[in-house]
Amino acid sequence: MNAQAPTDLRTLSYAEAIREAMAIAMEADPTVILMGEDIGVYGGAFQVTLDLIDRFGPDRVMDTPISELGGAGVAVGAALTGLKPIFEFQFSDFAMLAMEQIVNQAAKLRYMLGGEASVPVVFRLPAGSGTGAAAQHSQSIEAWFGHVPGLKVLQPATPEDAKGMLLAALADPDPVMIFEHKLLYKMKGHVPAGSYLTPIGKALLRRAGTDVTIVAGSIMLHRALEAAEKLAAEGISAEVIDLRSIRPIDHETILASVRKTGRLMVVYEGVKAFGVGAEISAMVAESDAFDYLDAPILRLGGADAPVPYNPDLERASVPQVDTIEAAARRLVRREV
Amino acid sequence: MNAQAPTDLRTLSYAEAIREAMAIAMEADPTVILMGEDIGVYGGAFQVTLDLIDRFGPDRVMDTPISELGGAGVAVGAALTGLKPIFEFQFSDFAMLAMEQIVNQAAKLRYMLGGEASVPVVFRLPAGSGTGAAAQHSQSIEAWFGHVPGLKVLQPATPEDAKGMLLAALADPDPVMIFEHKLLYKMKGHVPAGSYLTPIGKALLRRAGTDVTIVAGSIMLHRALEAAEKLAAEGISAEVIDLRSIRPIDHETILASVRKTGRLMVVYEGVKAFGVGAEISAMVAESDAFDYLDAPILRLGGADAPVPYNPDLERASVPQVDTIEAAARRLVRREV
Amino acid sequence: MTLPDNRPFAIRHFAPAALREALKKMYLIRRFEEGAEDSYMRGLIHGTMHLSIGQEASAMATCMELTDNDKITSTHRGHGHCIAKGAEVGRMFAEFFGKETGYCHGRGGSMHIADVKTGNLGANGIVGGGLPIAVGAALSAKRLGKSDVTVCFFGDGANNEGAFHEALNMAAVWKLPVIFVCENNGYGMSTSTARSTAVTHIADRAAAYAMPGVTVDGNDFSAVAFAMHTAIARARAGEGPSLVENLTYRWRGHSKSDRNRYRSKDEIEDWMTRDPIARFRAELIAHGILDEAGAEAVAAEAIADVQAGIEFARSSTAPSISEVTRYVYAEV
Amino acid sequence: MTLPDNRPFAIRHFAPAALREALKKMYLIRRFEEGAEDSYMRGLIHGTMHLSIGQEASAMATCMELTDNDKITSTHRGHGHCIAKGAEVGRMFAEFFGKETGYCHGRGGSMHIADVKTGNLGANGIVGGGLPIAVGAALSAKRLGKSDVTVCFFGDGANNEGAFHEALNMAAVWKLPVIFVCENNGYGMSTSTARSTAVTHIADRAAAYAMPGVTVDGNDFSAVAFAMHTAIARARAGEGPSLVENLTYRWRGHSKSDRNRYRSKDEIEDWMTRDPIARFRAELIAHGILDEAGAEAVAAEAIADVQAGIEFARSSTAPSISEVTRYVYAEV
Ligand SMILES: Cc1ncc(C[n+]2csc(CCOP(=O)(O)OP(=O)(O)O)c2C)c(N)n1
Ligand SMILES: Cc1ncc(C[n+]2csc(CCOP(=O)(O)OP(=O)(O)O)c2C)c(N)n1
Ligand SMILES: [Mg+2]
Ligand SMILES: [Mg+2]
Repeated sequence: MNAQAPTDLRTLSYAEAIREAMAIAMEADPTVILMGEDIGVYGGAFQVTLDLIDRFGPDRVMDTPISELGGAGVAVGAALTGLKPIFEFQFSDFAMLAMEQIVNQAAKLRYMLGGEASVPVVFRLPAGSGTGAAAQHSQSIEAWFGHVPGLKVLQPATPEDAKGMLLAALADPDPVMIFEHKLLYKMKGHVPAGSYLTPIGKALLRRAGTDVTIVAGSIMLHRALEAAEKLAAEGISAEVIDLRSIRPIDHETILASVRKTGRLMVVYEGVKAFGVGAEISAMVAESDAFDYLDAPILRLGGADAPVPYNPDLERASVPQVDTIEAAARRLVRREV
Repeated sequence: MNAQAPTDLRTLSYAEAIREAMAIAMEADPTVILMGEDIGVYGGAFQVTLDLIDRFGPDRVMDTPISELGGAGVAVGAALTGLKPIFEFQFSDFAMLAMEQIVNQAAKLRYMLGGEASVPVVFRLPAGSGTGAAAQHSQSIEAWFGHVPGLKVLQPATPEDAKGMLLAALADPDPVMIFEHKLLYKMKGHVPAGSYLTPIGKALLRRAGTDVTIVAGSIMLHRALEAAEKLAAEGISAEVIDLRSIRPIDHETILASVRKTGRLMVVYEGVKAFGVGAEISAMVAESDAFDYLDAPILRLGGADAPVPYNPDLERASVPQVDTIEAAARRLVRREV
Repeated sequence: MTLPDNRPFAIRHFAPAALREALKKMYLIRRFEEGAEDSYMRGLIHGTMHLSIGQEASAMATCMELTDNDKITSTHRGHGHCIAKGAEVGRMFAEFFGKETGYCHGRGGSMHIADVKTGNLGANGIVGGGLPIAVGAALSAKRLGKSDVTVCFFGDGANNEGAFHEALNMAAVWKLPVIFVCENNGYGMSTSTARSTAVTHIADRAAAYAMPGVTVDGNDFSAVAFAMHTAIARARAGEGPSLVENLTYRWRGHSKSDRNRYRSKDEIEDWMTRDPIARFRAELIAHGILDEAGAEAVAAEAIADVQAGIEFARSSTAPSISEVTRYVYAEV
Repeated sequence: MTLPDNRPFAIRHFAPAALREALKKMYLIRRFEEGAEDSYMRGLIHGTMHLSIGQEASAMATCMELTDNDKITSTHRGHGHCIAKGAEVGRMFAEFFGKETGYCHGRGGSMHIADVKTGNLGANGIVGGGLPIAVGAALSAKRLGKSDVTVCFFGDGANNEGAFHEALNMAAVWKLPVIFVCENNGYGMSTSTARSTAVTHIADRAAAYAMPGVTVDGNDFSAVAFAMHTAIARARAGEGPSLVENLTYRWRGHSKSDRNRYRSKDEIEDWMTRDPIARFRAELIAHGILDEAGAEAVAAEAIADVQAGIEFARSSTAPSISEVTRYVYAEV
């Protein structure tokens, strides 16, 4: 992190970008606090909070006991009463212990109280496979939260977005969940200095193309872009959209692209069935863009299995550049 | 319940049918036990277990403390080691407290242990709205579990299926979740005597038609059938499929129908986005049936809101006969 | 040398007007619950309800020293807490009747009534749901440098939820100004504490969190008020949380669907002889705070308020069904 | 009149062959962990690992009296429990290396190693995940009329999970044959018990479940074995659960990513002087169970077993990627 460097040269890792966002918010607003397991001296399991405890002290960078339900609930209660907590689940898998506070309380309180309450809490959730940590530490469960009115659910793919989304989440009066991909933490990229907000609910065209629309978020964006590069070499022009937000989903950006290319493929790491691709596919299939479709809508999601330990099995259980490439090729050549 | 009555005359309520299934299983297999909150002398919040404690005693009809995570975990541990527990969540909403045991443990144990373990547990979950119990007691969260490999997820719509599915679930070596709709408990219908298994993973054509396929499960089946009846009067022939199983989904039955009618509508009570309809729509949109589609695929799901308390709002928040009818009409006349 | 004041704590400690007001609110609670029951019979209310008749001293005495800045979290059996903390019965009935004028604009109903202005963060449909939320509210007070306390109501049944354990532990480790008030009415739905809970008294569990725990007669206004006085002083002094267990009883079934097969008529009748309102009223009269006529006037006021409340609720308009998704997110 | 036998419990109670075997397994655990570390450096293992070096007496002494019919549930730091309960290090390494011959056929890895045949229901990646599962296993034993007990290993960090509370309460209410064994190594990852837990000793929480709770020196084989002997007897006699807390220490970091900023070098070195293996070995020699040469032979056997195990694992085949969805459901 180098706040002095000129804006256009600033390159940070995804983890650094998130940390910078937290630091900016904490400097600007004394009600912002961090909570989570081992986010203090340990610096977080993925070293995202790193040294923030040295800058802001243990009252604002709070190590919680290993109590996910209670911890999340404390964050909800604090958010209801004047604080803006950023709560880190050590792995997104552990949010399963806190579903009740996230879904029954945080997401519903404003509604149940007829608009008389606000729960401005941000949940950060390191997600995804690829670390050899097996079935209970590698899940991609973001689709569940897409099913929950009251929440906003984001998935940054770049350091720039990781920072801007966290700042946007903090500025939002409602609960926001940010799924960060573990394999992206070390990824470097340009990050503007200072404070800026990445709009919640907006997808982004990352690569223009004409033959097929590939919608992908988080780490799958990078694999899709790499696949698109390879496909270009064989004359297939793929348009790649960074999903960014799972709730709300940016219908317009996706539909506009589908109307243009006539072909849609959704790539995601979570289990294929009932995953992010199901919603996007269904959304397109029920829209007017349906009439523009020249081919079935293809979903490339995770295997119908828990994430396996063996590294080759693990790789095989989620979309990779080569499988994306092959699938796009089949779709464009209509061999589905 | 009248075991003496001739088979063709036997009519039981949905709750009685479930109770009969439990009694048959408990008579036949001493390892079957029931666990849940207030399932003993109280008879269960919806009076499903009713008098089973009198017949089988408190060791086999166990009232648990109000400890959903622990209770479900005890059922998982018992299932791992020789018992076959049927665990009742008092409301399916409370399963949110036990997601960790259901999803991280029960669903994954066989896989994580490389096939060396089996978790034959059955979770019963009273679900759905219509009782005026508001946002934390009225949810339809079954779609979440469709996203979880390792689980089987059922949704009986009739007393006959409610009994047959519970017996099939008990015969299954893997964890099965059965979502029972609270408003169906008092519904009466024909129920065969004795033991029989309703196959897991098979949808059922409940009404043949030619203009549009309506897929609906649980209480929505009945609303869809009623709507189909009305549509028939105006010359629209709707085919109605009872989904029955959310995991696995019976692709073949649905696709065969869509190939025939060229139009698909999915009706479900859960929140529309990321719900059961998303998966079914996407599954059809990526299949060869895509080419048979004459119109967009329509989803009619729950409102994008927690379930409200006010009864008129509550009704308005989930599909009703009239909204199903109207939607089917629009779809067939292609006014989507 | 003055003689020691041997009068009950509440009589010594609170001004007569406050005591009169407390009696009034206890009557209000009782009449509110009866009004709710009656409205249910008349079909004015759909859904379920959990009545707190018999537990009025616990609700009222617990809230005696709380200001509007102090917070409470409540439960499914929350009407009493809500009234004790200062809510208007008219808006409560309106919520119950699903009206736009209700505390939750008809979206929440009985299990979600809240009144953020008087510090009531809301009832909760999830047993134990309020426990960590209360700890969060206490954390806010501490971090924002306020002297507010949070009172967390919960039932004996809730004490077996993992949330109880996690919440009490964090409150203790962080020395937060929160008081956990267990209304032990002997049963979680049909399951007695003996069949659900490994210890006899919920307060026996306070030691596992190194916090003071005390069990009091929850139908004795003064006993509850004194336990709360001590716990609130401790919390405001920054010394951390406490657990107060009020032994009490619900006269009615758990909810409307209760067949009452798990407790005896004798047990219920025995508890009804220990009516917390009658006891408090007698105490006020015995110590000259009120006379019979004064007490009757208080009781009559409560009846009038409840009648007016029901009238207000009945005549209020219902939300428009076009607004079914309103309030899901902040309006922008 | 015979003189009282003042030798340590383990020496008095167990046959020399069993004690020798225990020492062997403690060495096996140590060498297994070192072998895992080494294999990680060589890139034979991907993913994370949680080593139990320094905690061998706790694992081994806890399992001394268990048969293959008795069950254990283990944790993320589970290699020691697994070996103590009877698993083969070859199949453990094979799992670690992701091979088809591994205990989980390469699907589970370090955090899920189980050996159902020796009664090990598995490590667990979820802190506290095994607590209710152990209670369920004990329920099975009771309902099926068996005298088997279940031992539930968990860490000090896990004691703040709601699952701990719910599990212990149910075990107590239902008087189940389960022993909760807390391996208190002072930290849950980086968070000391002082910063995470309201009481000093986890066993202080046993009272909240009306069960016996005892804190012992977890590096003293005999102390652990005696506490377990008492608890197992109680469980087999149908008297219900117990909580045993073994005070111990992990010499290594929490996992491979640990920068070790939360504990001092002094603290670590101090604990290393209390090596549970050296202590047990010295005790066996002092009481004539083994001589130096015999102890050396035991240590050498462990090295040989670990080497052979690594060899077995290396030469085993990996699962086929075509089988990525195998074992999700029972094969029919
Ligand atoms: C998590 C959860 N589990 C179960 C229920 C159903 N339920 C509602 S109230 C209740 C009993 C609660 O008992 P207690 O805490 O003692 O409160 P009381 O009803 O006695 O006031 C139960 C089981 C629920 N609402 N939430
Ligand atoms: C539910 C859950 N929360 C957090 C983690 C991450 N985690 C793994 S081990 C651990 C520390 C556990 O501490 P303790 O129980 O004392 O066991 P120890 O590591 O000291 O053996 C943490 C926080 C997890 N695996 N599961
Ligand atoms: Mg109670
Ligand atoms: Mg530890």
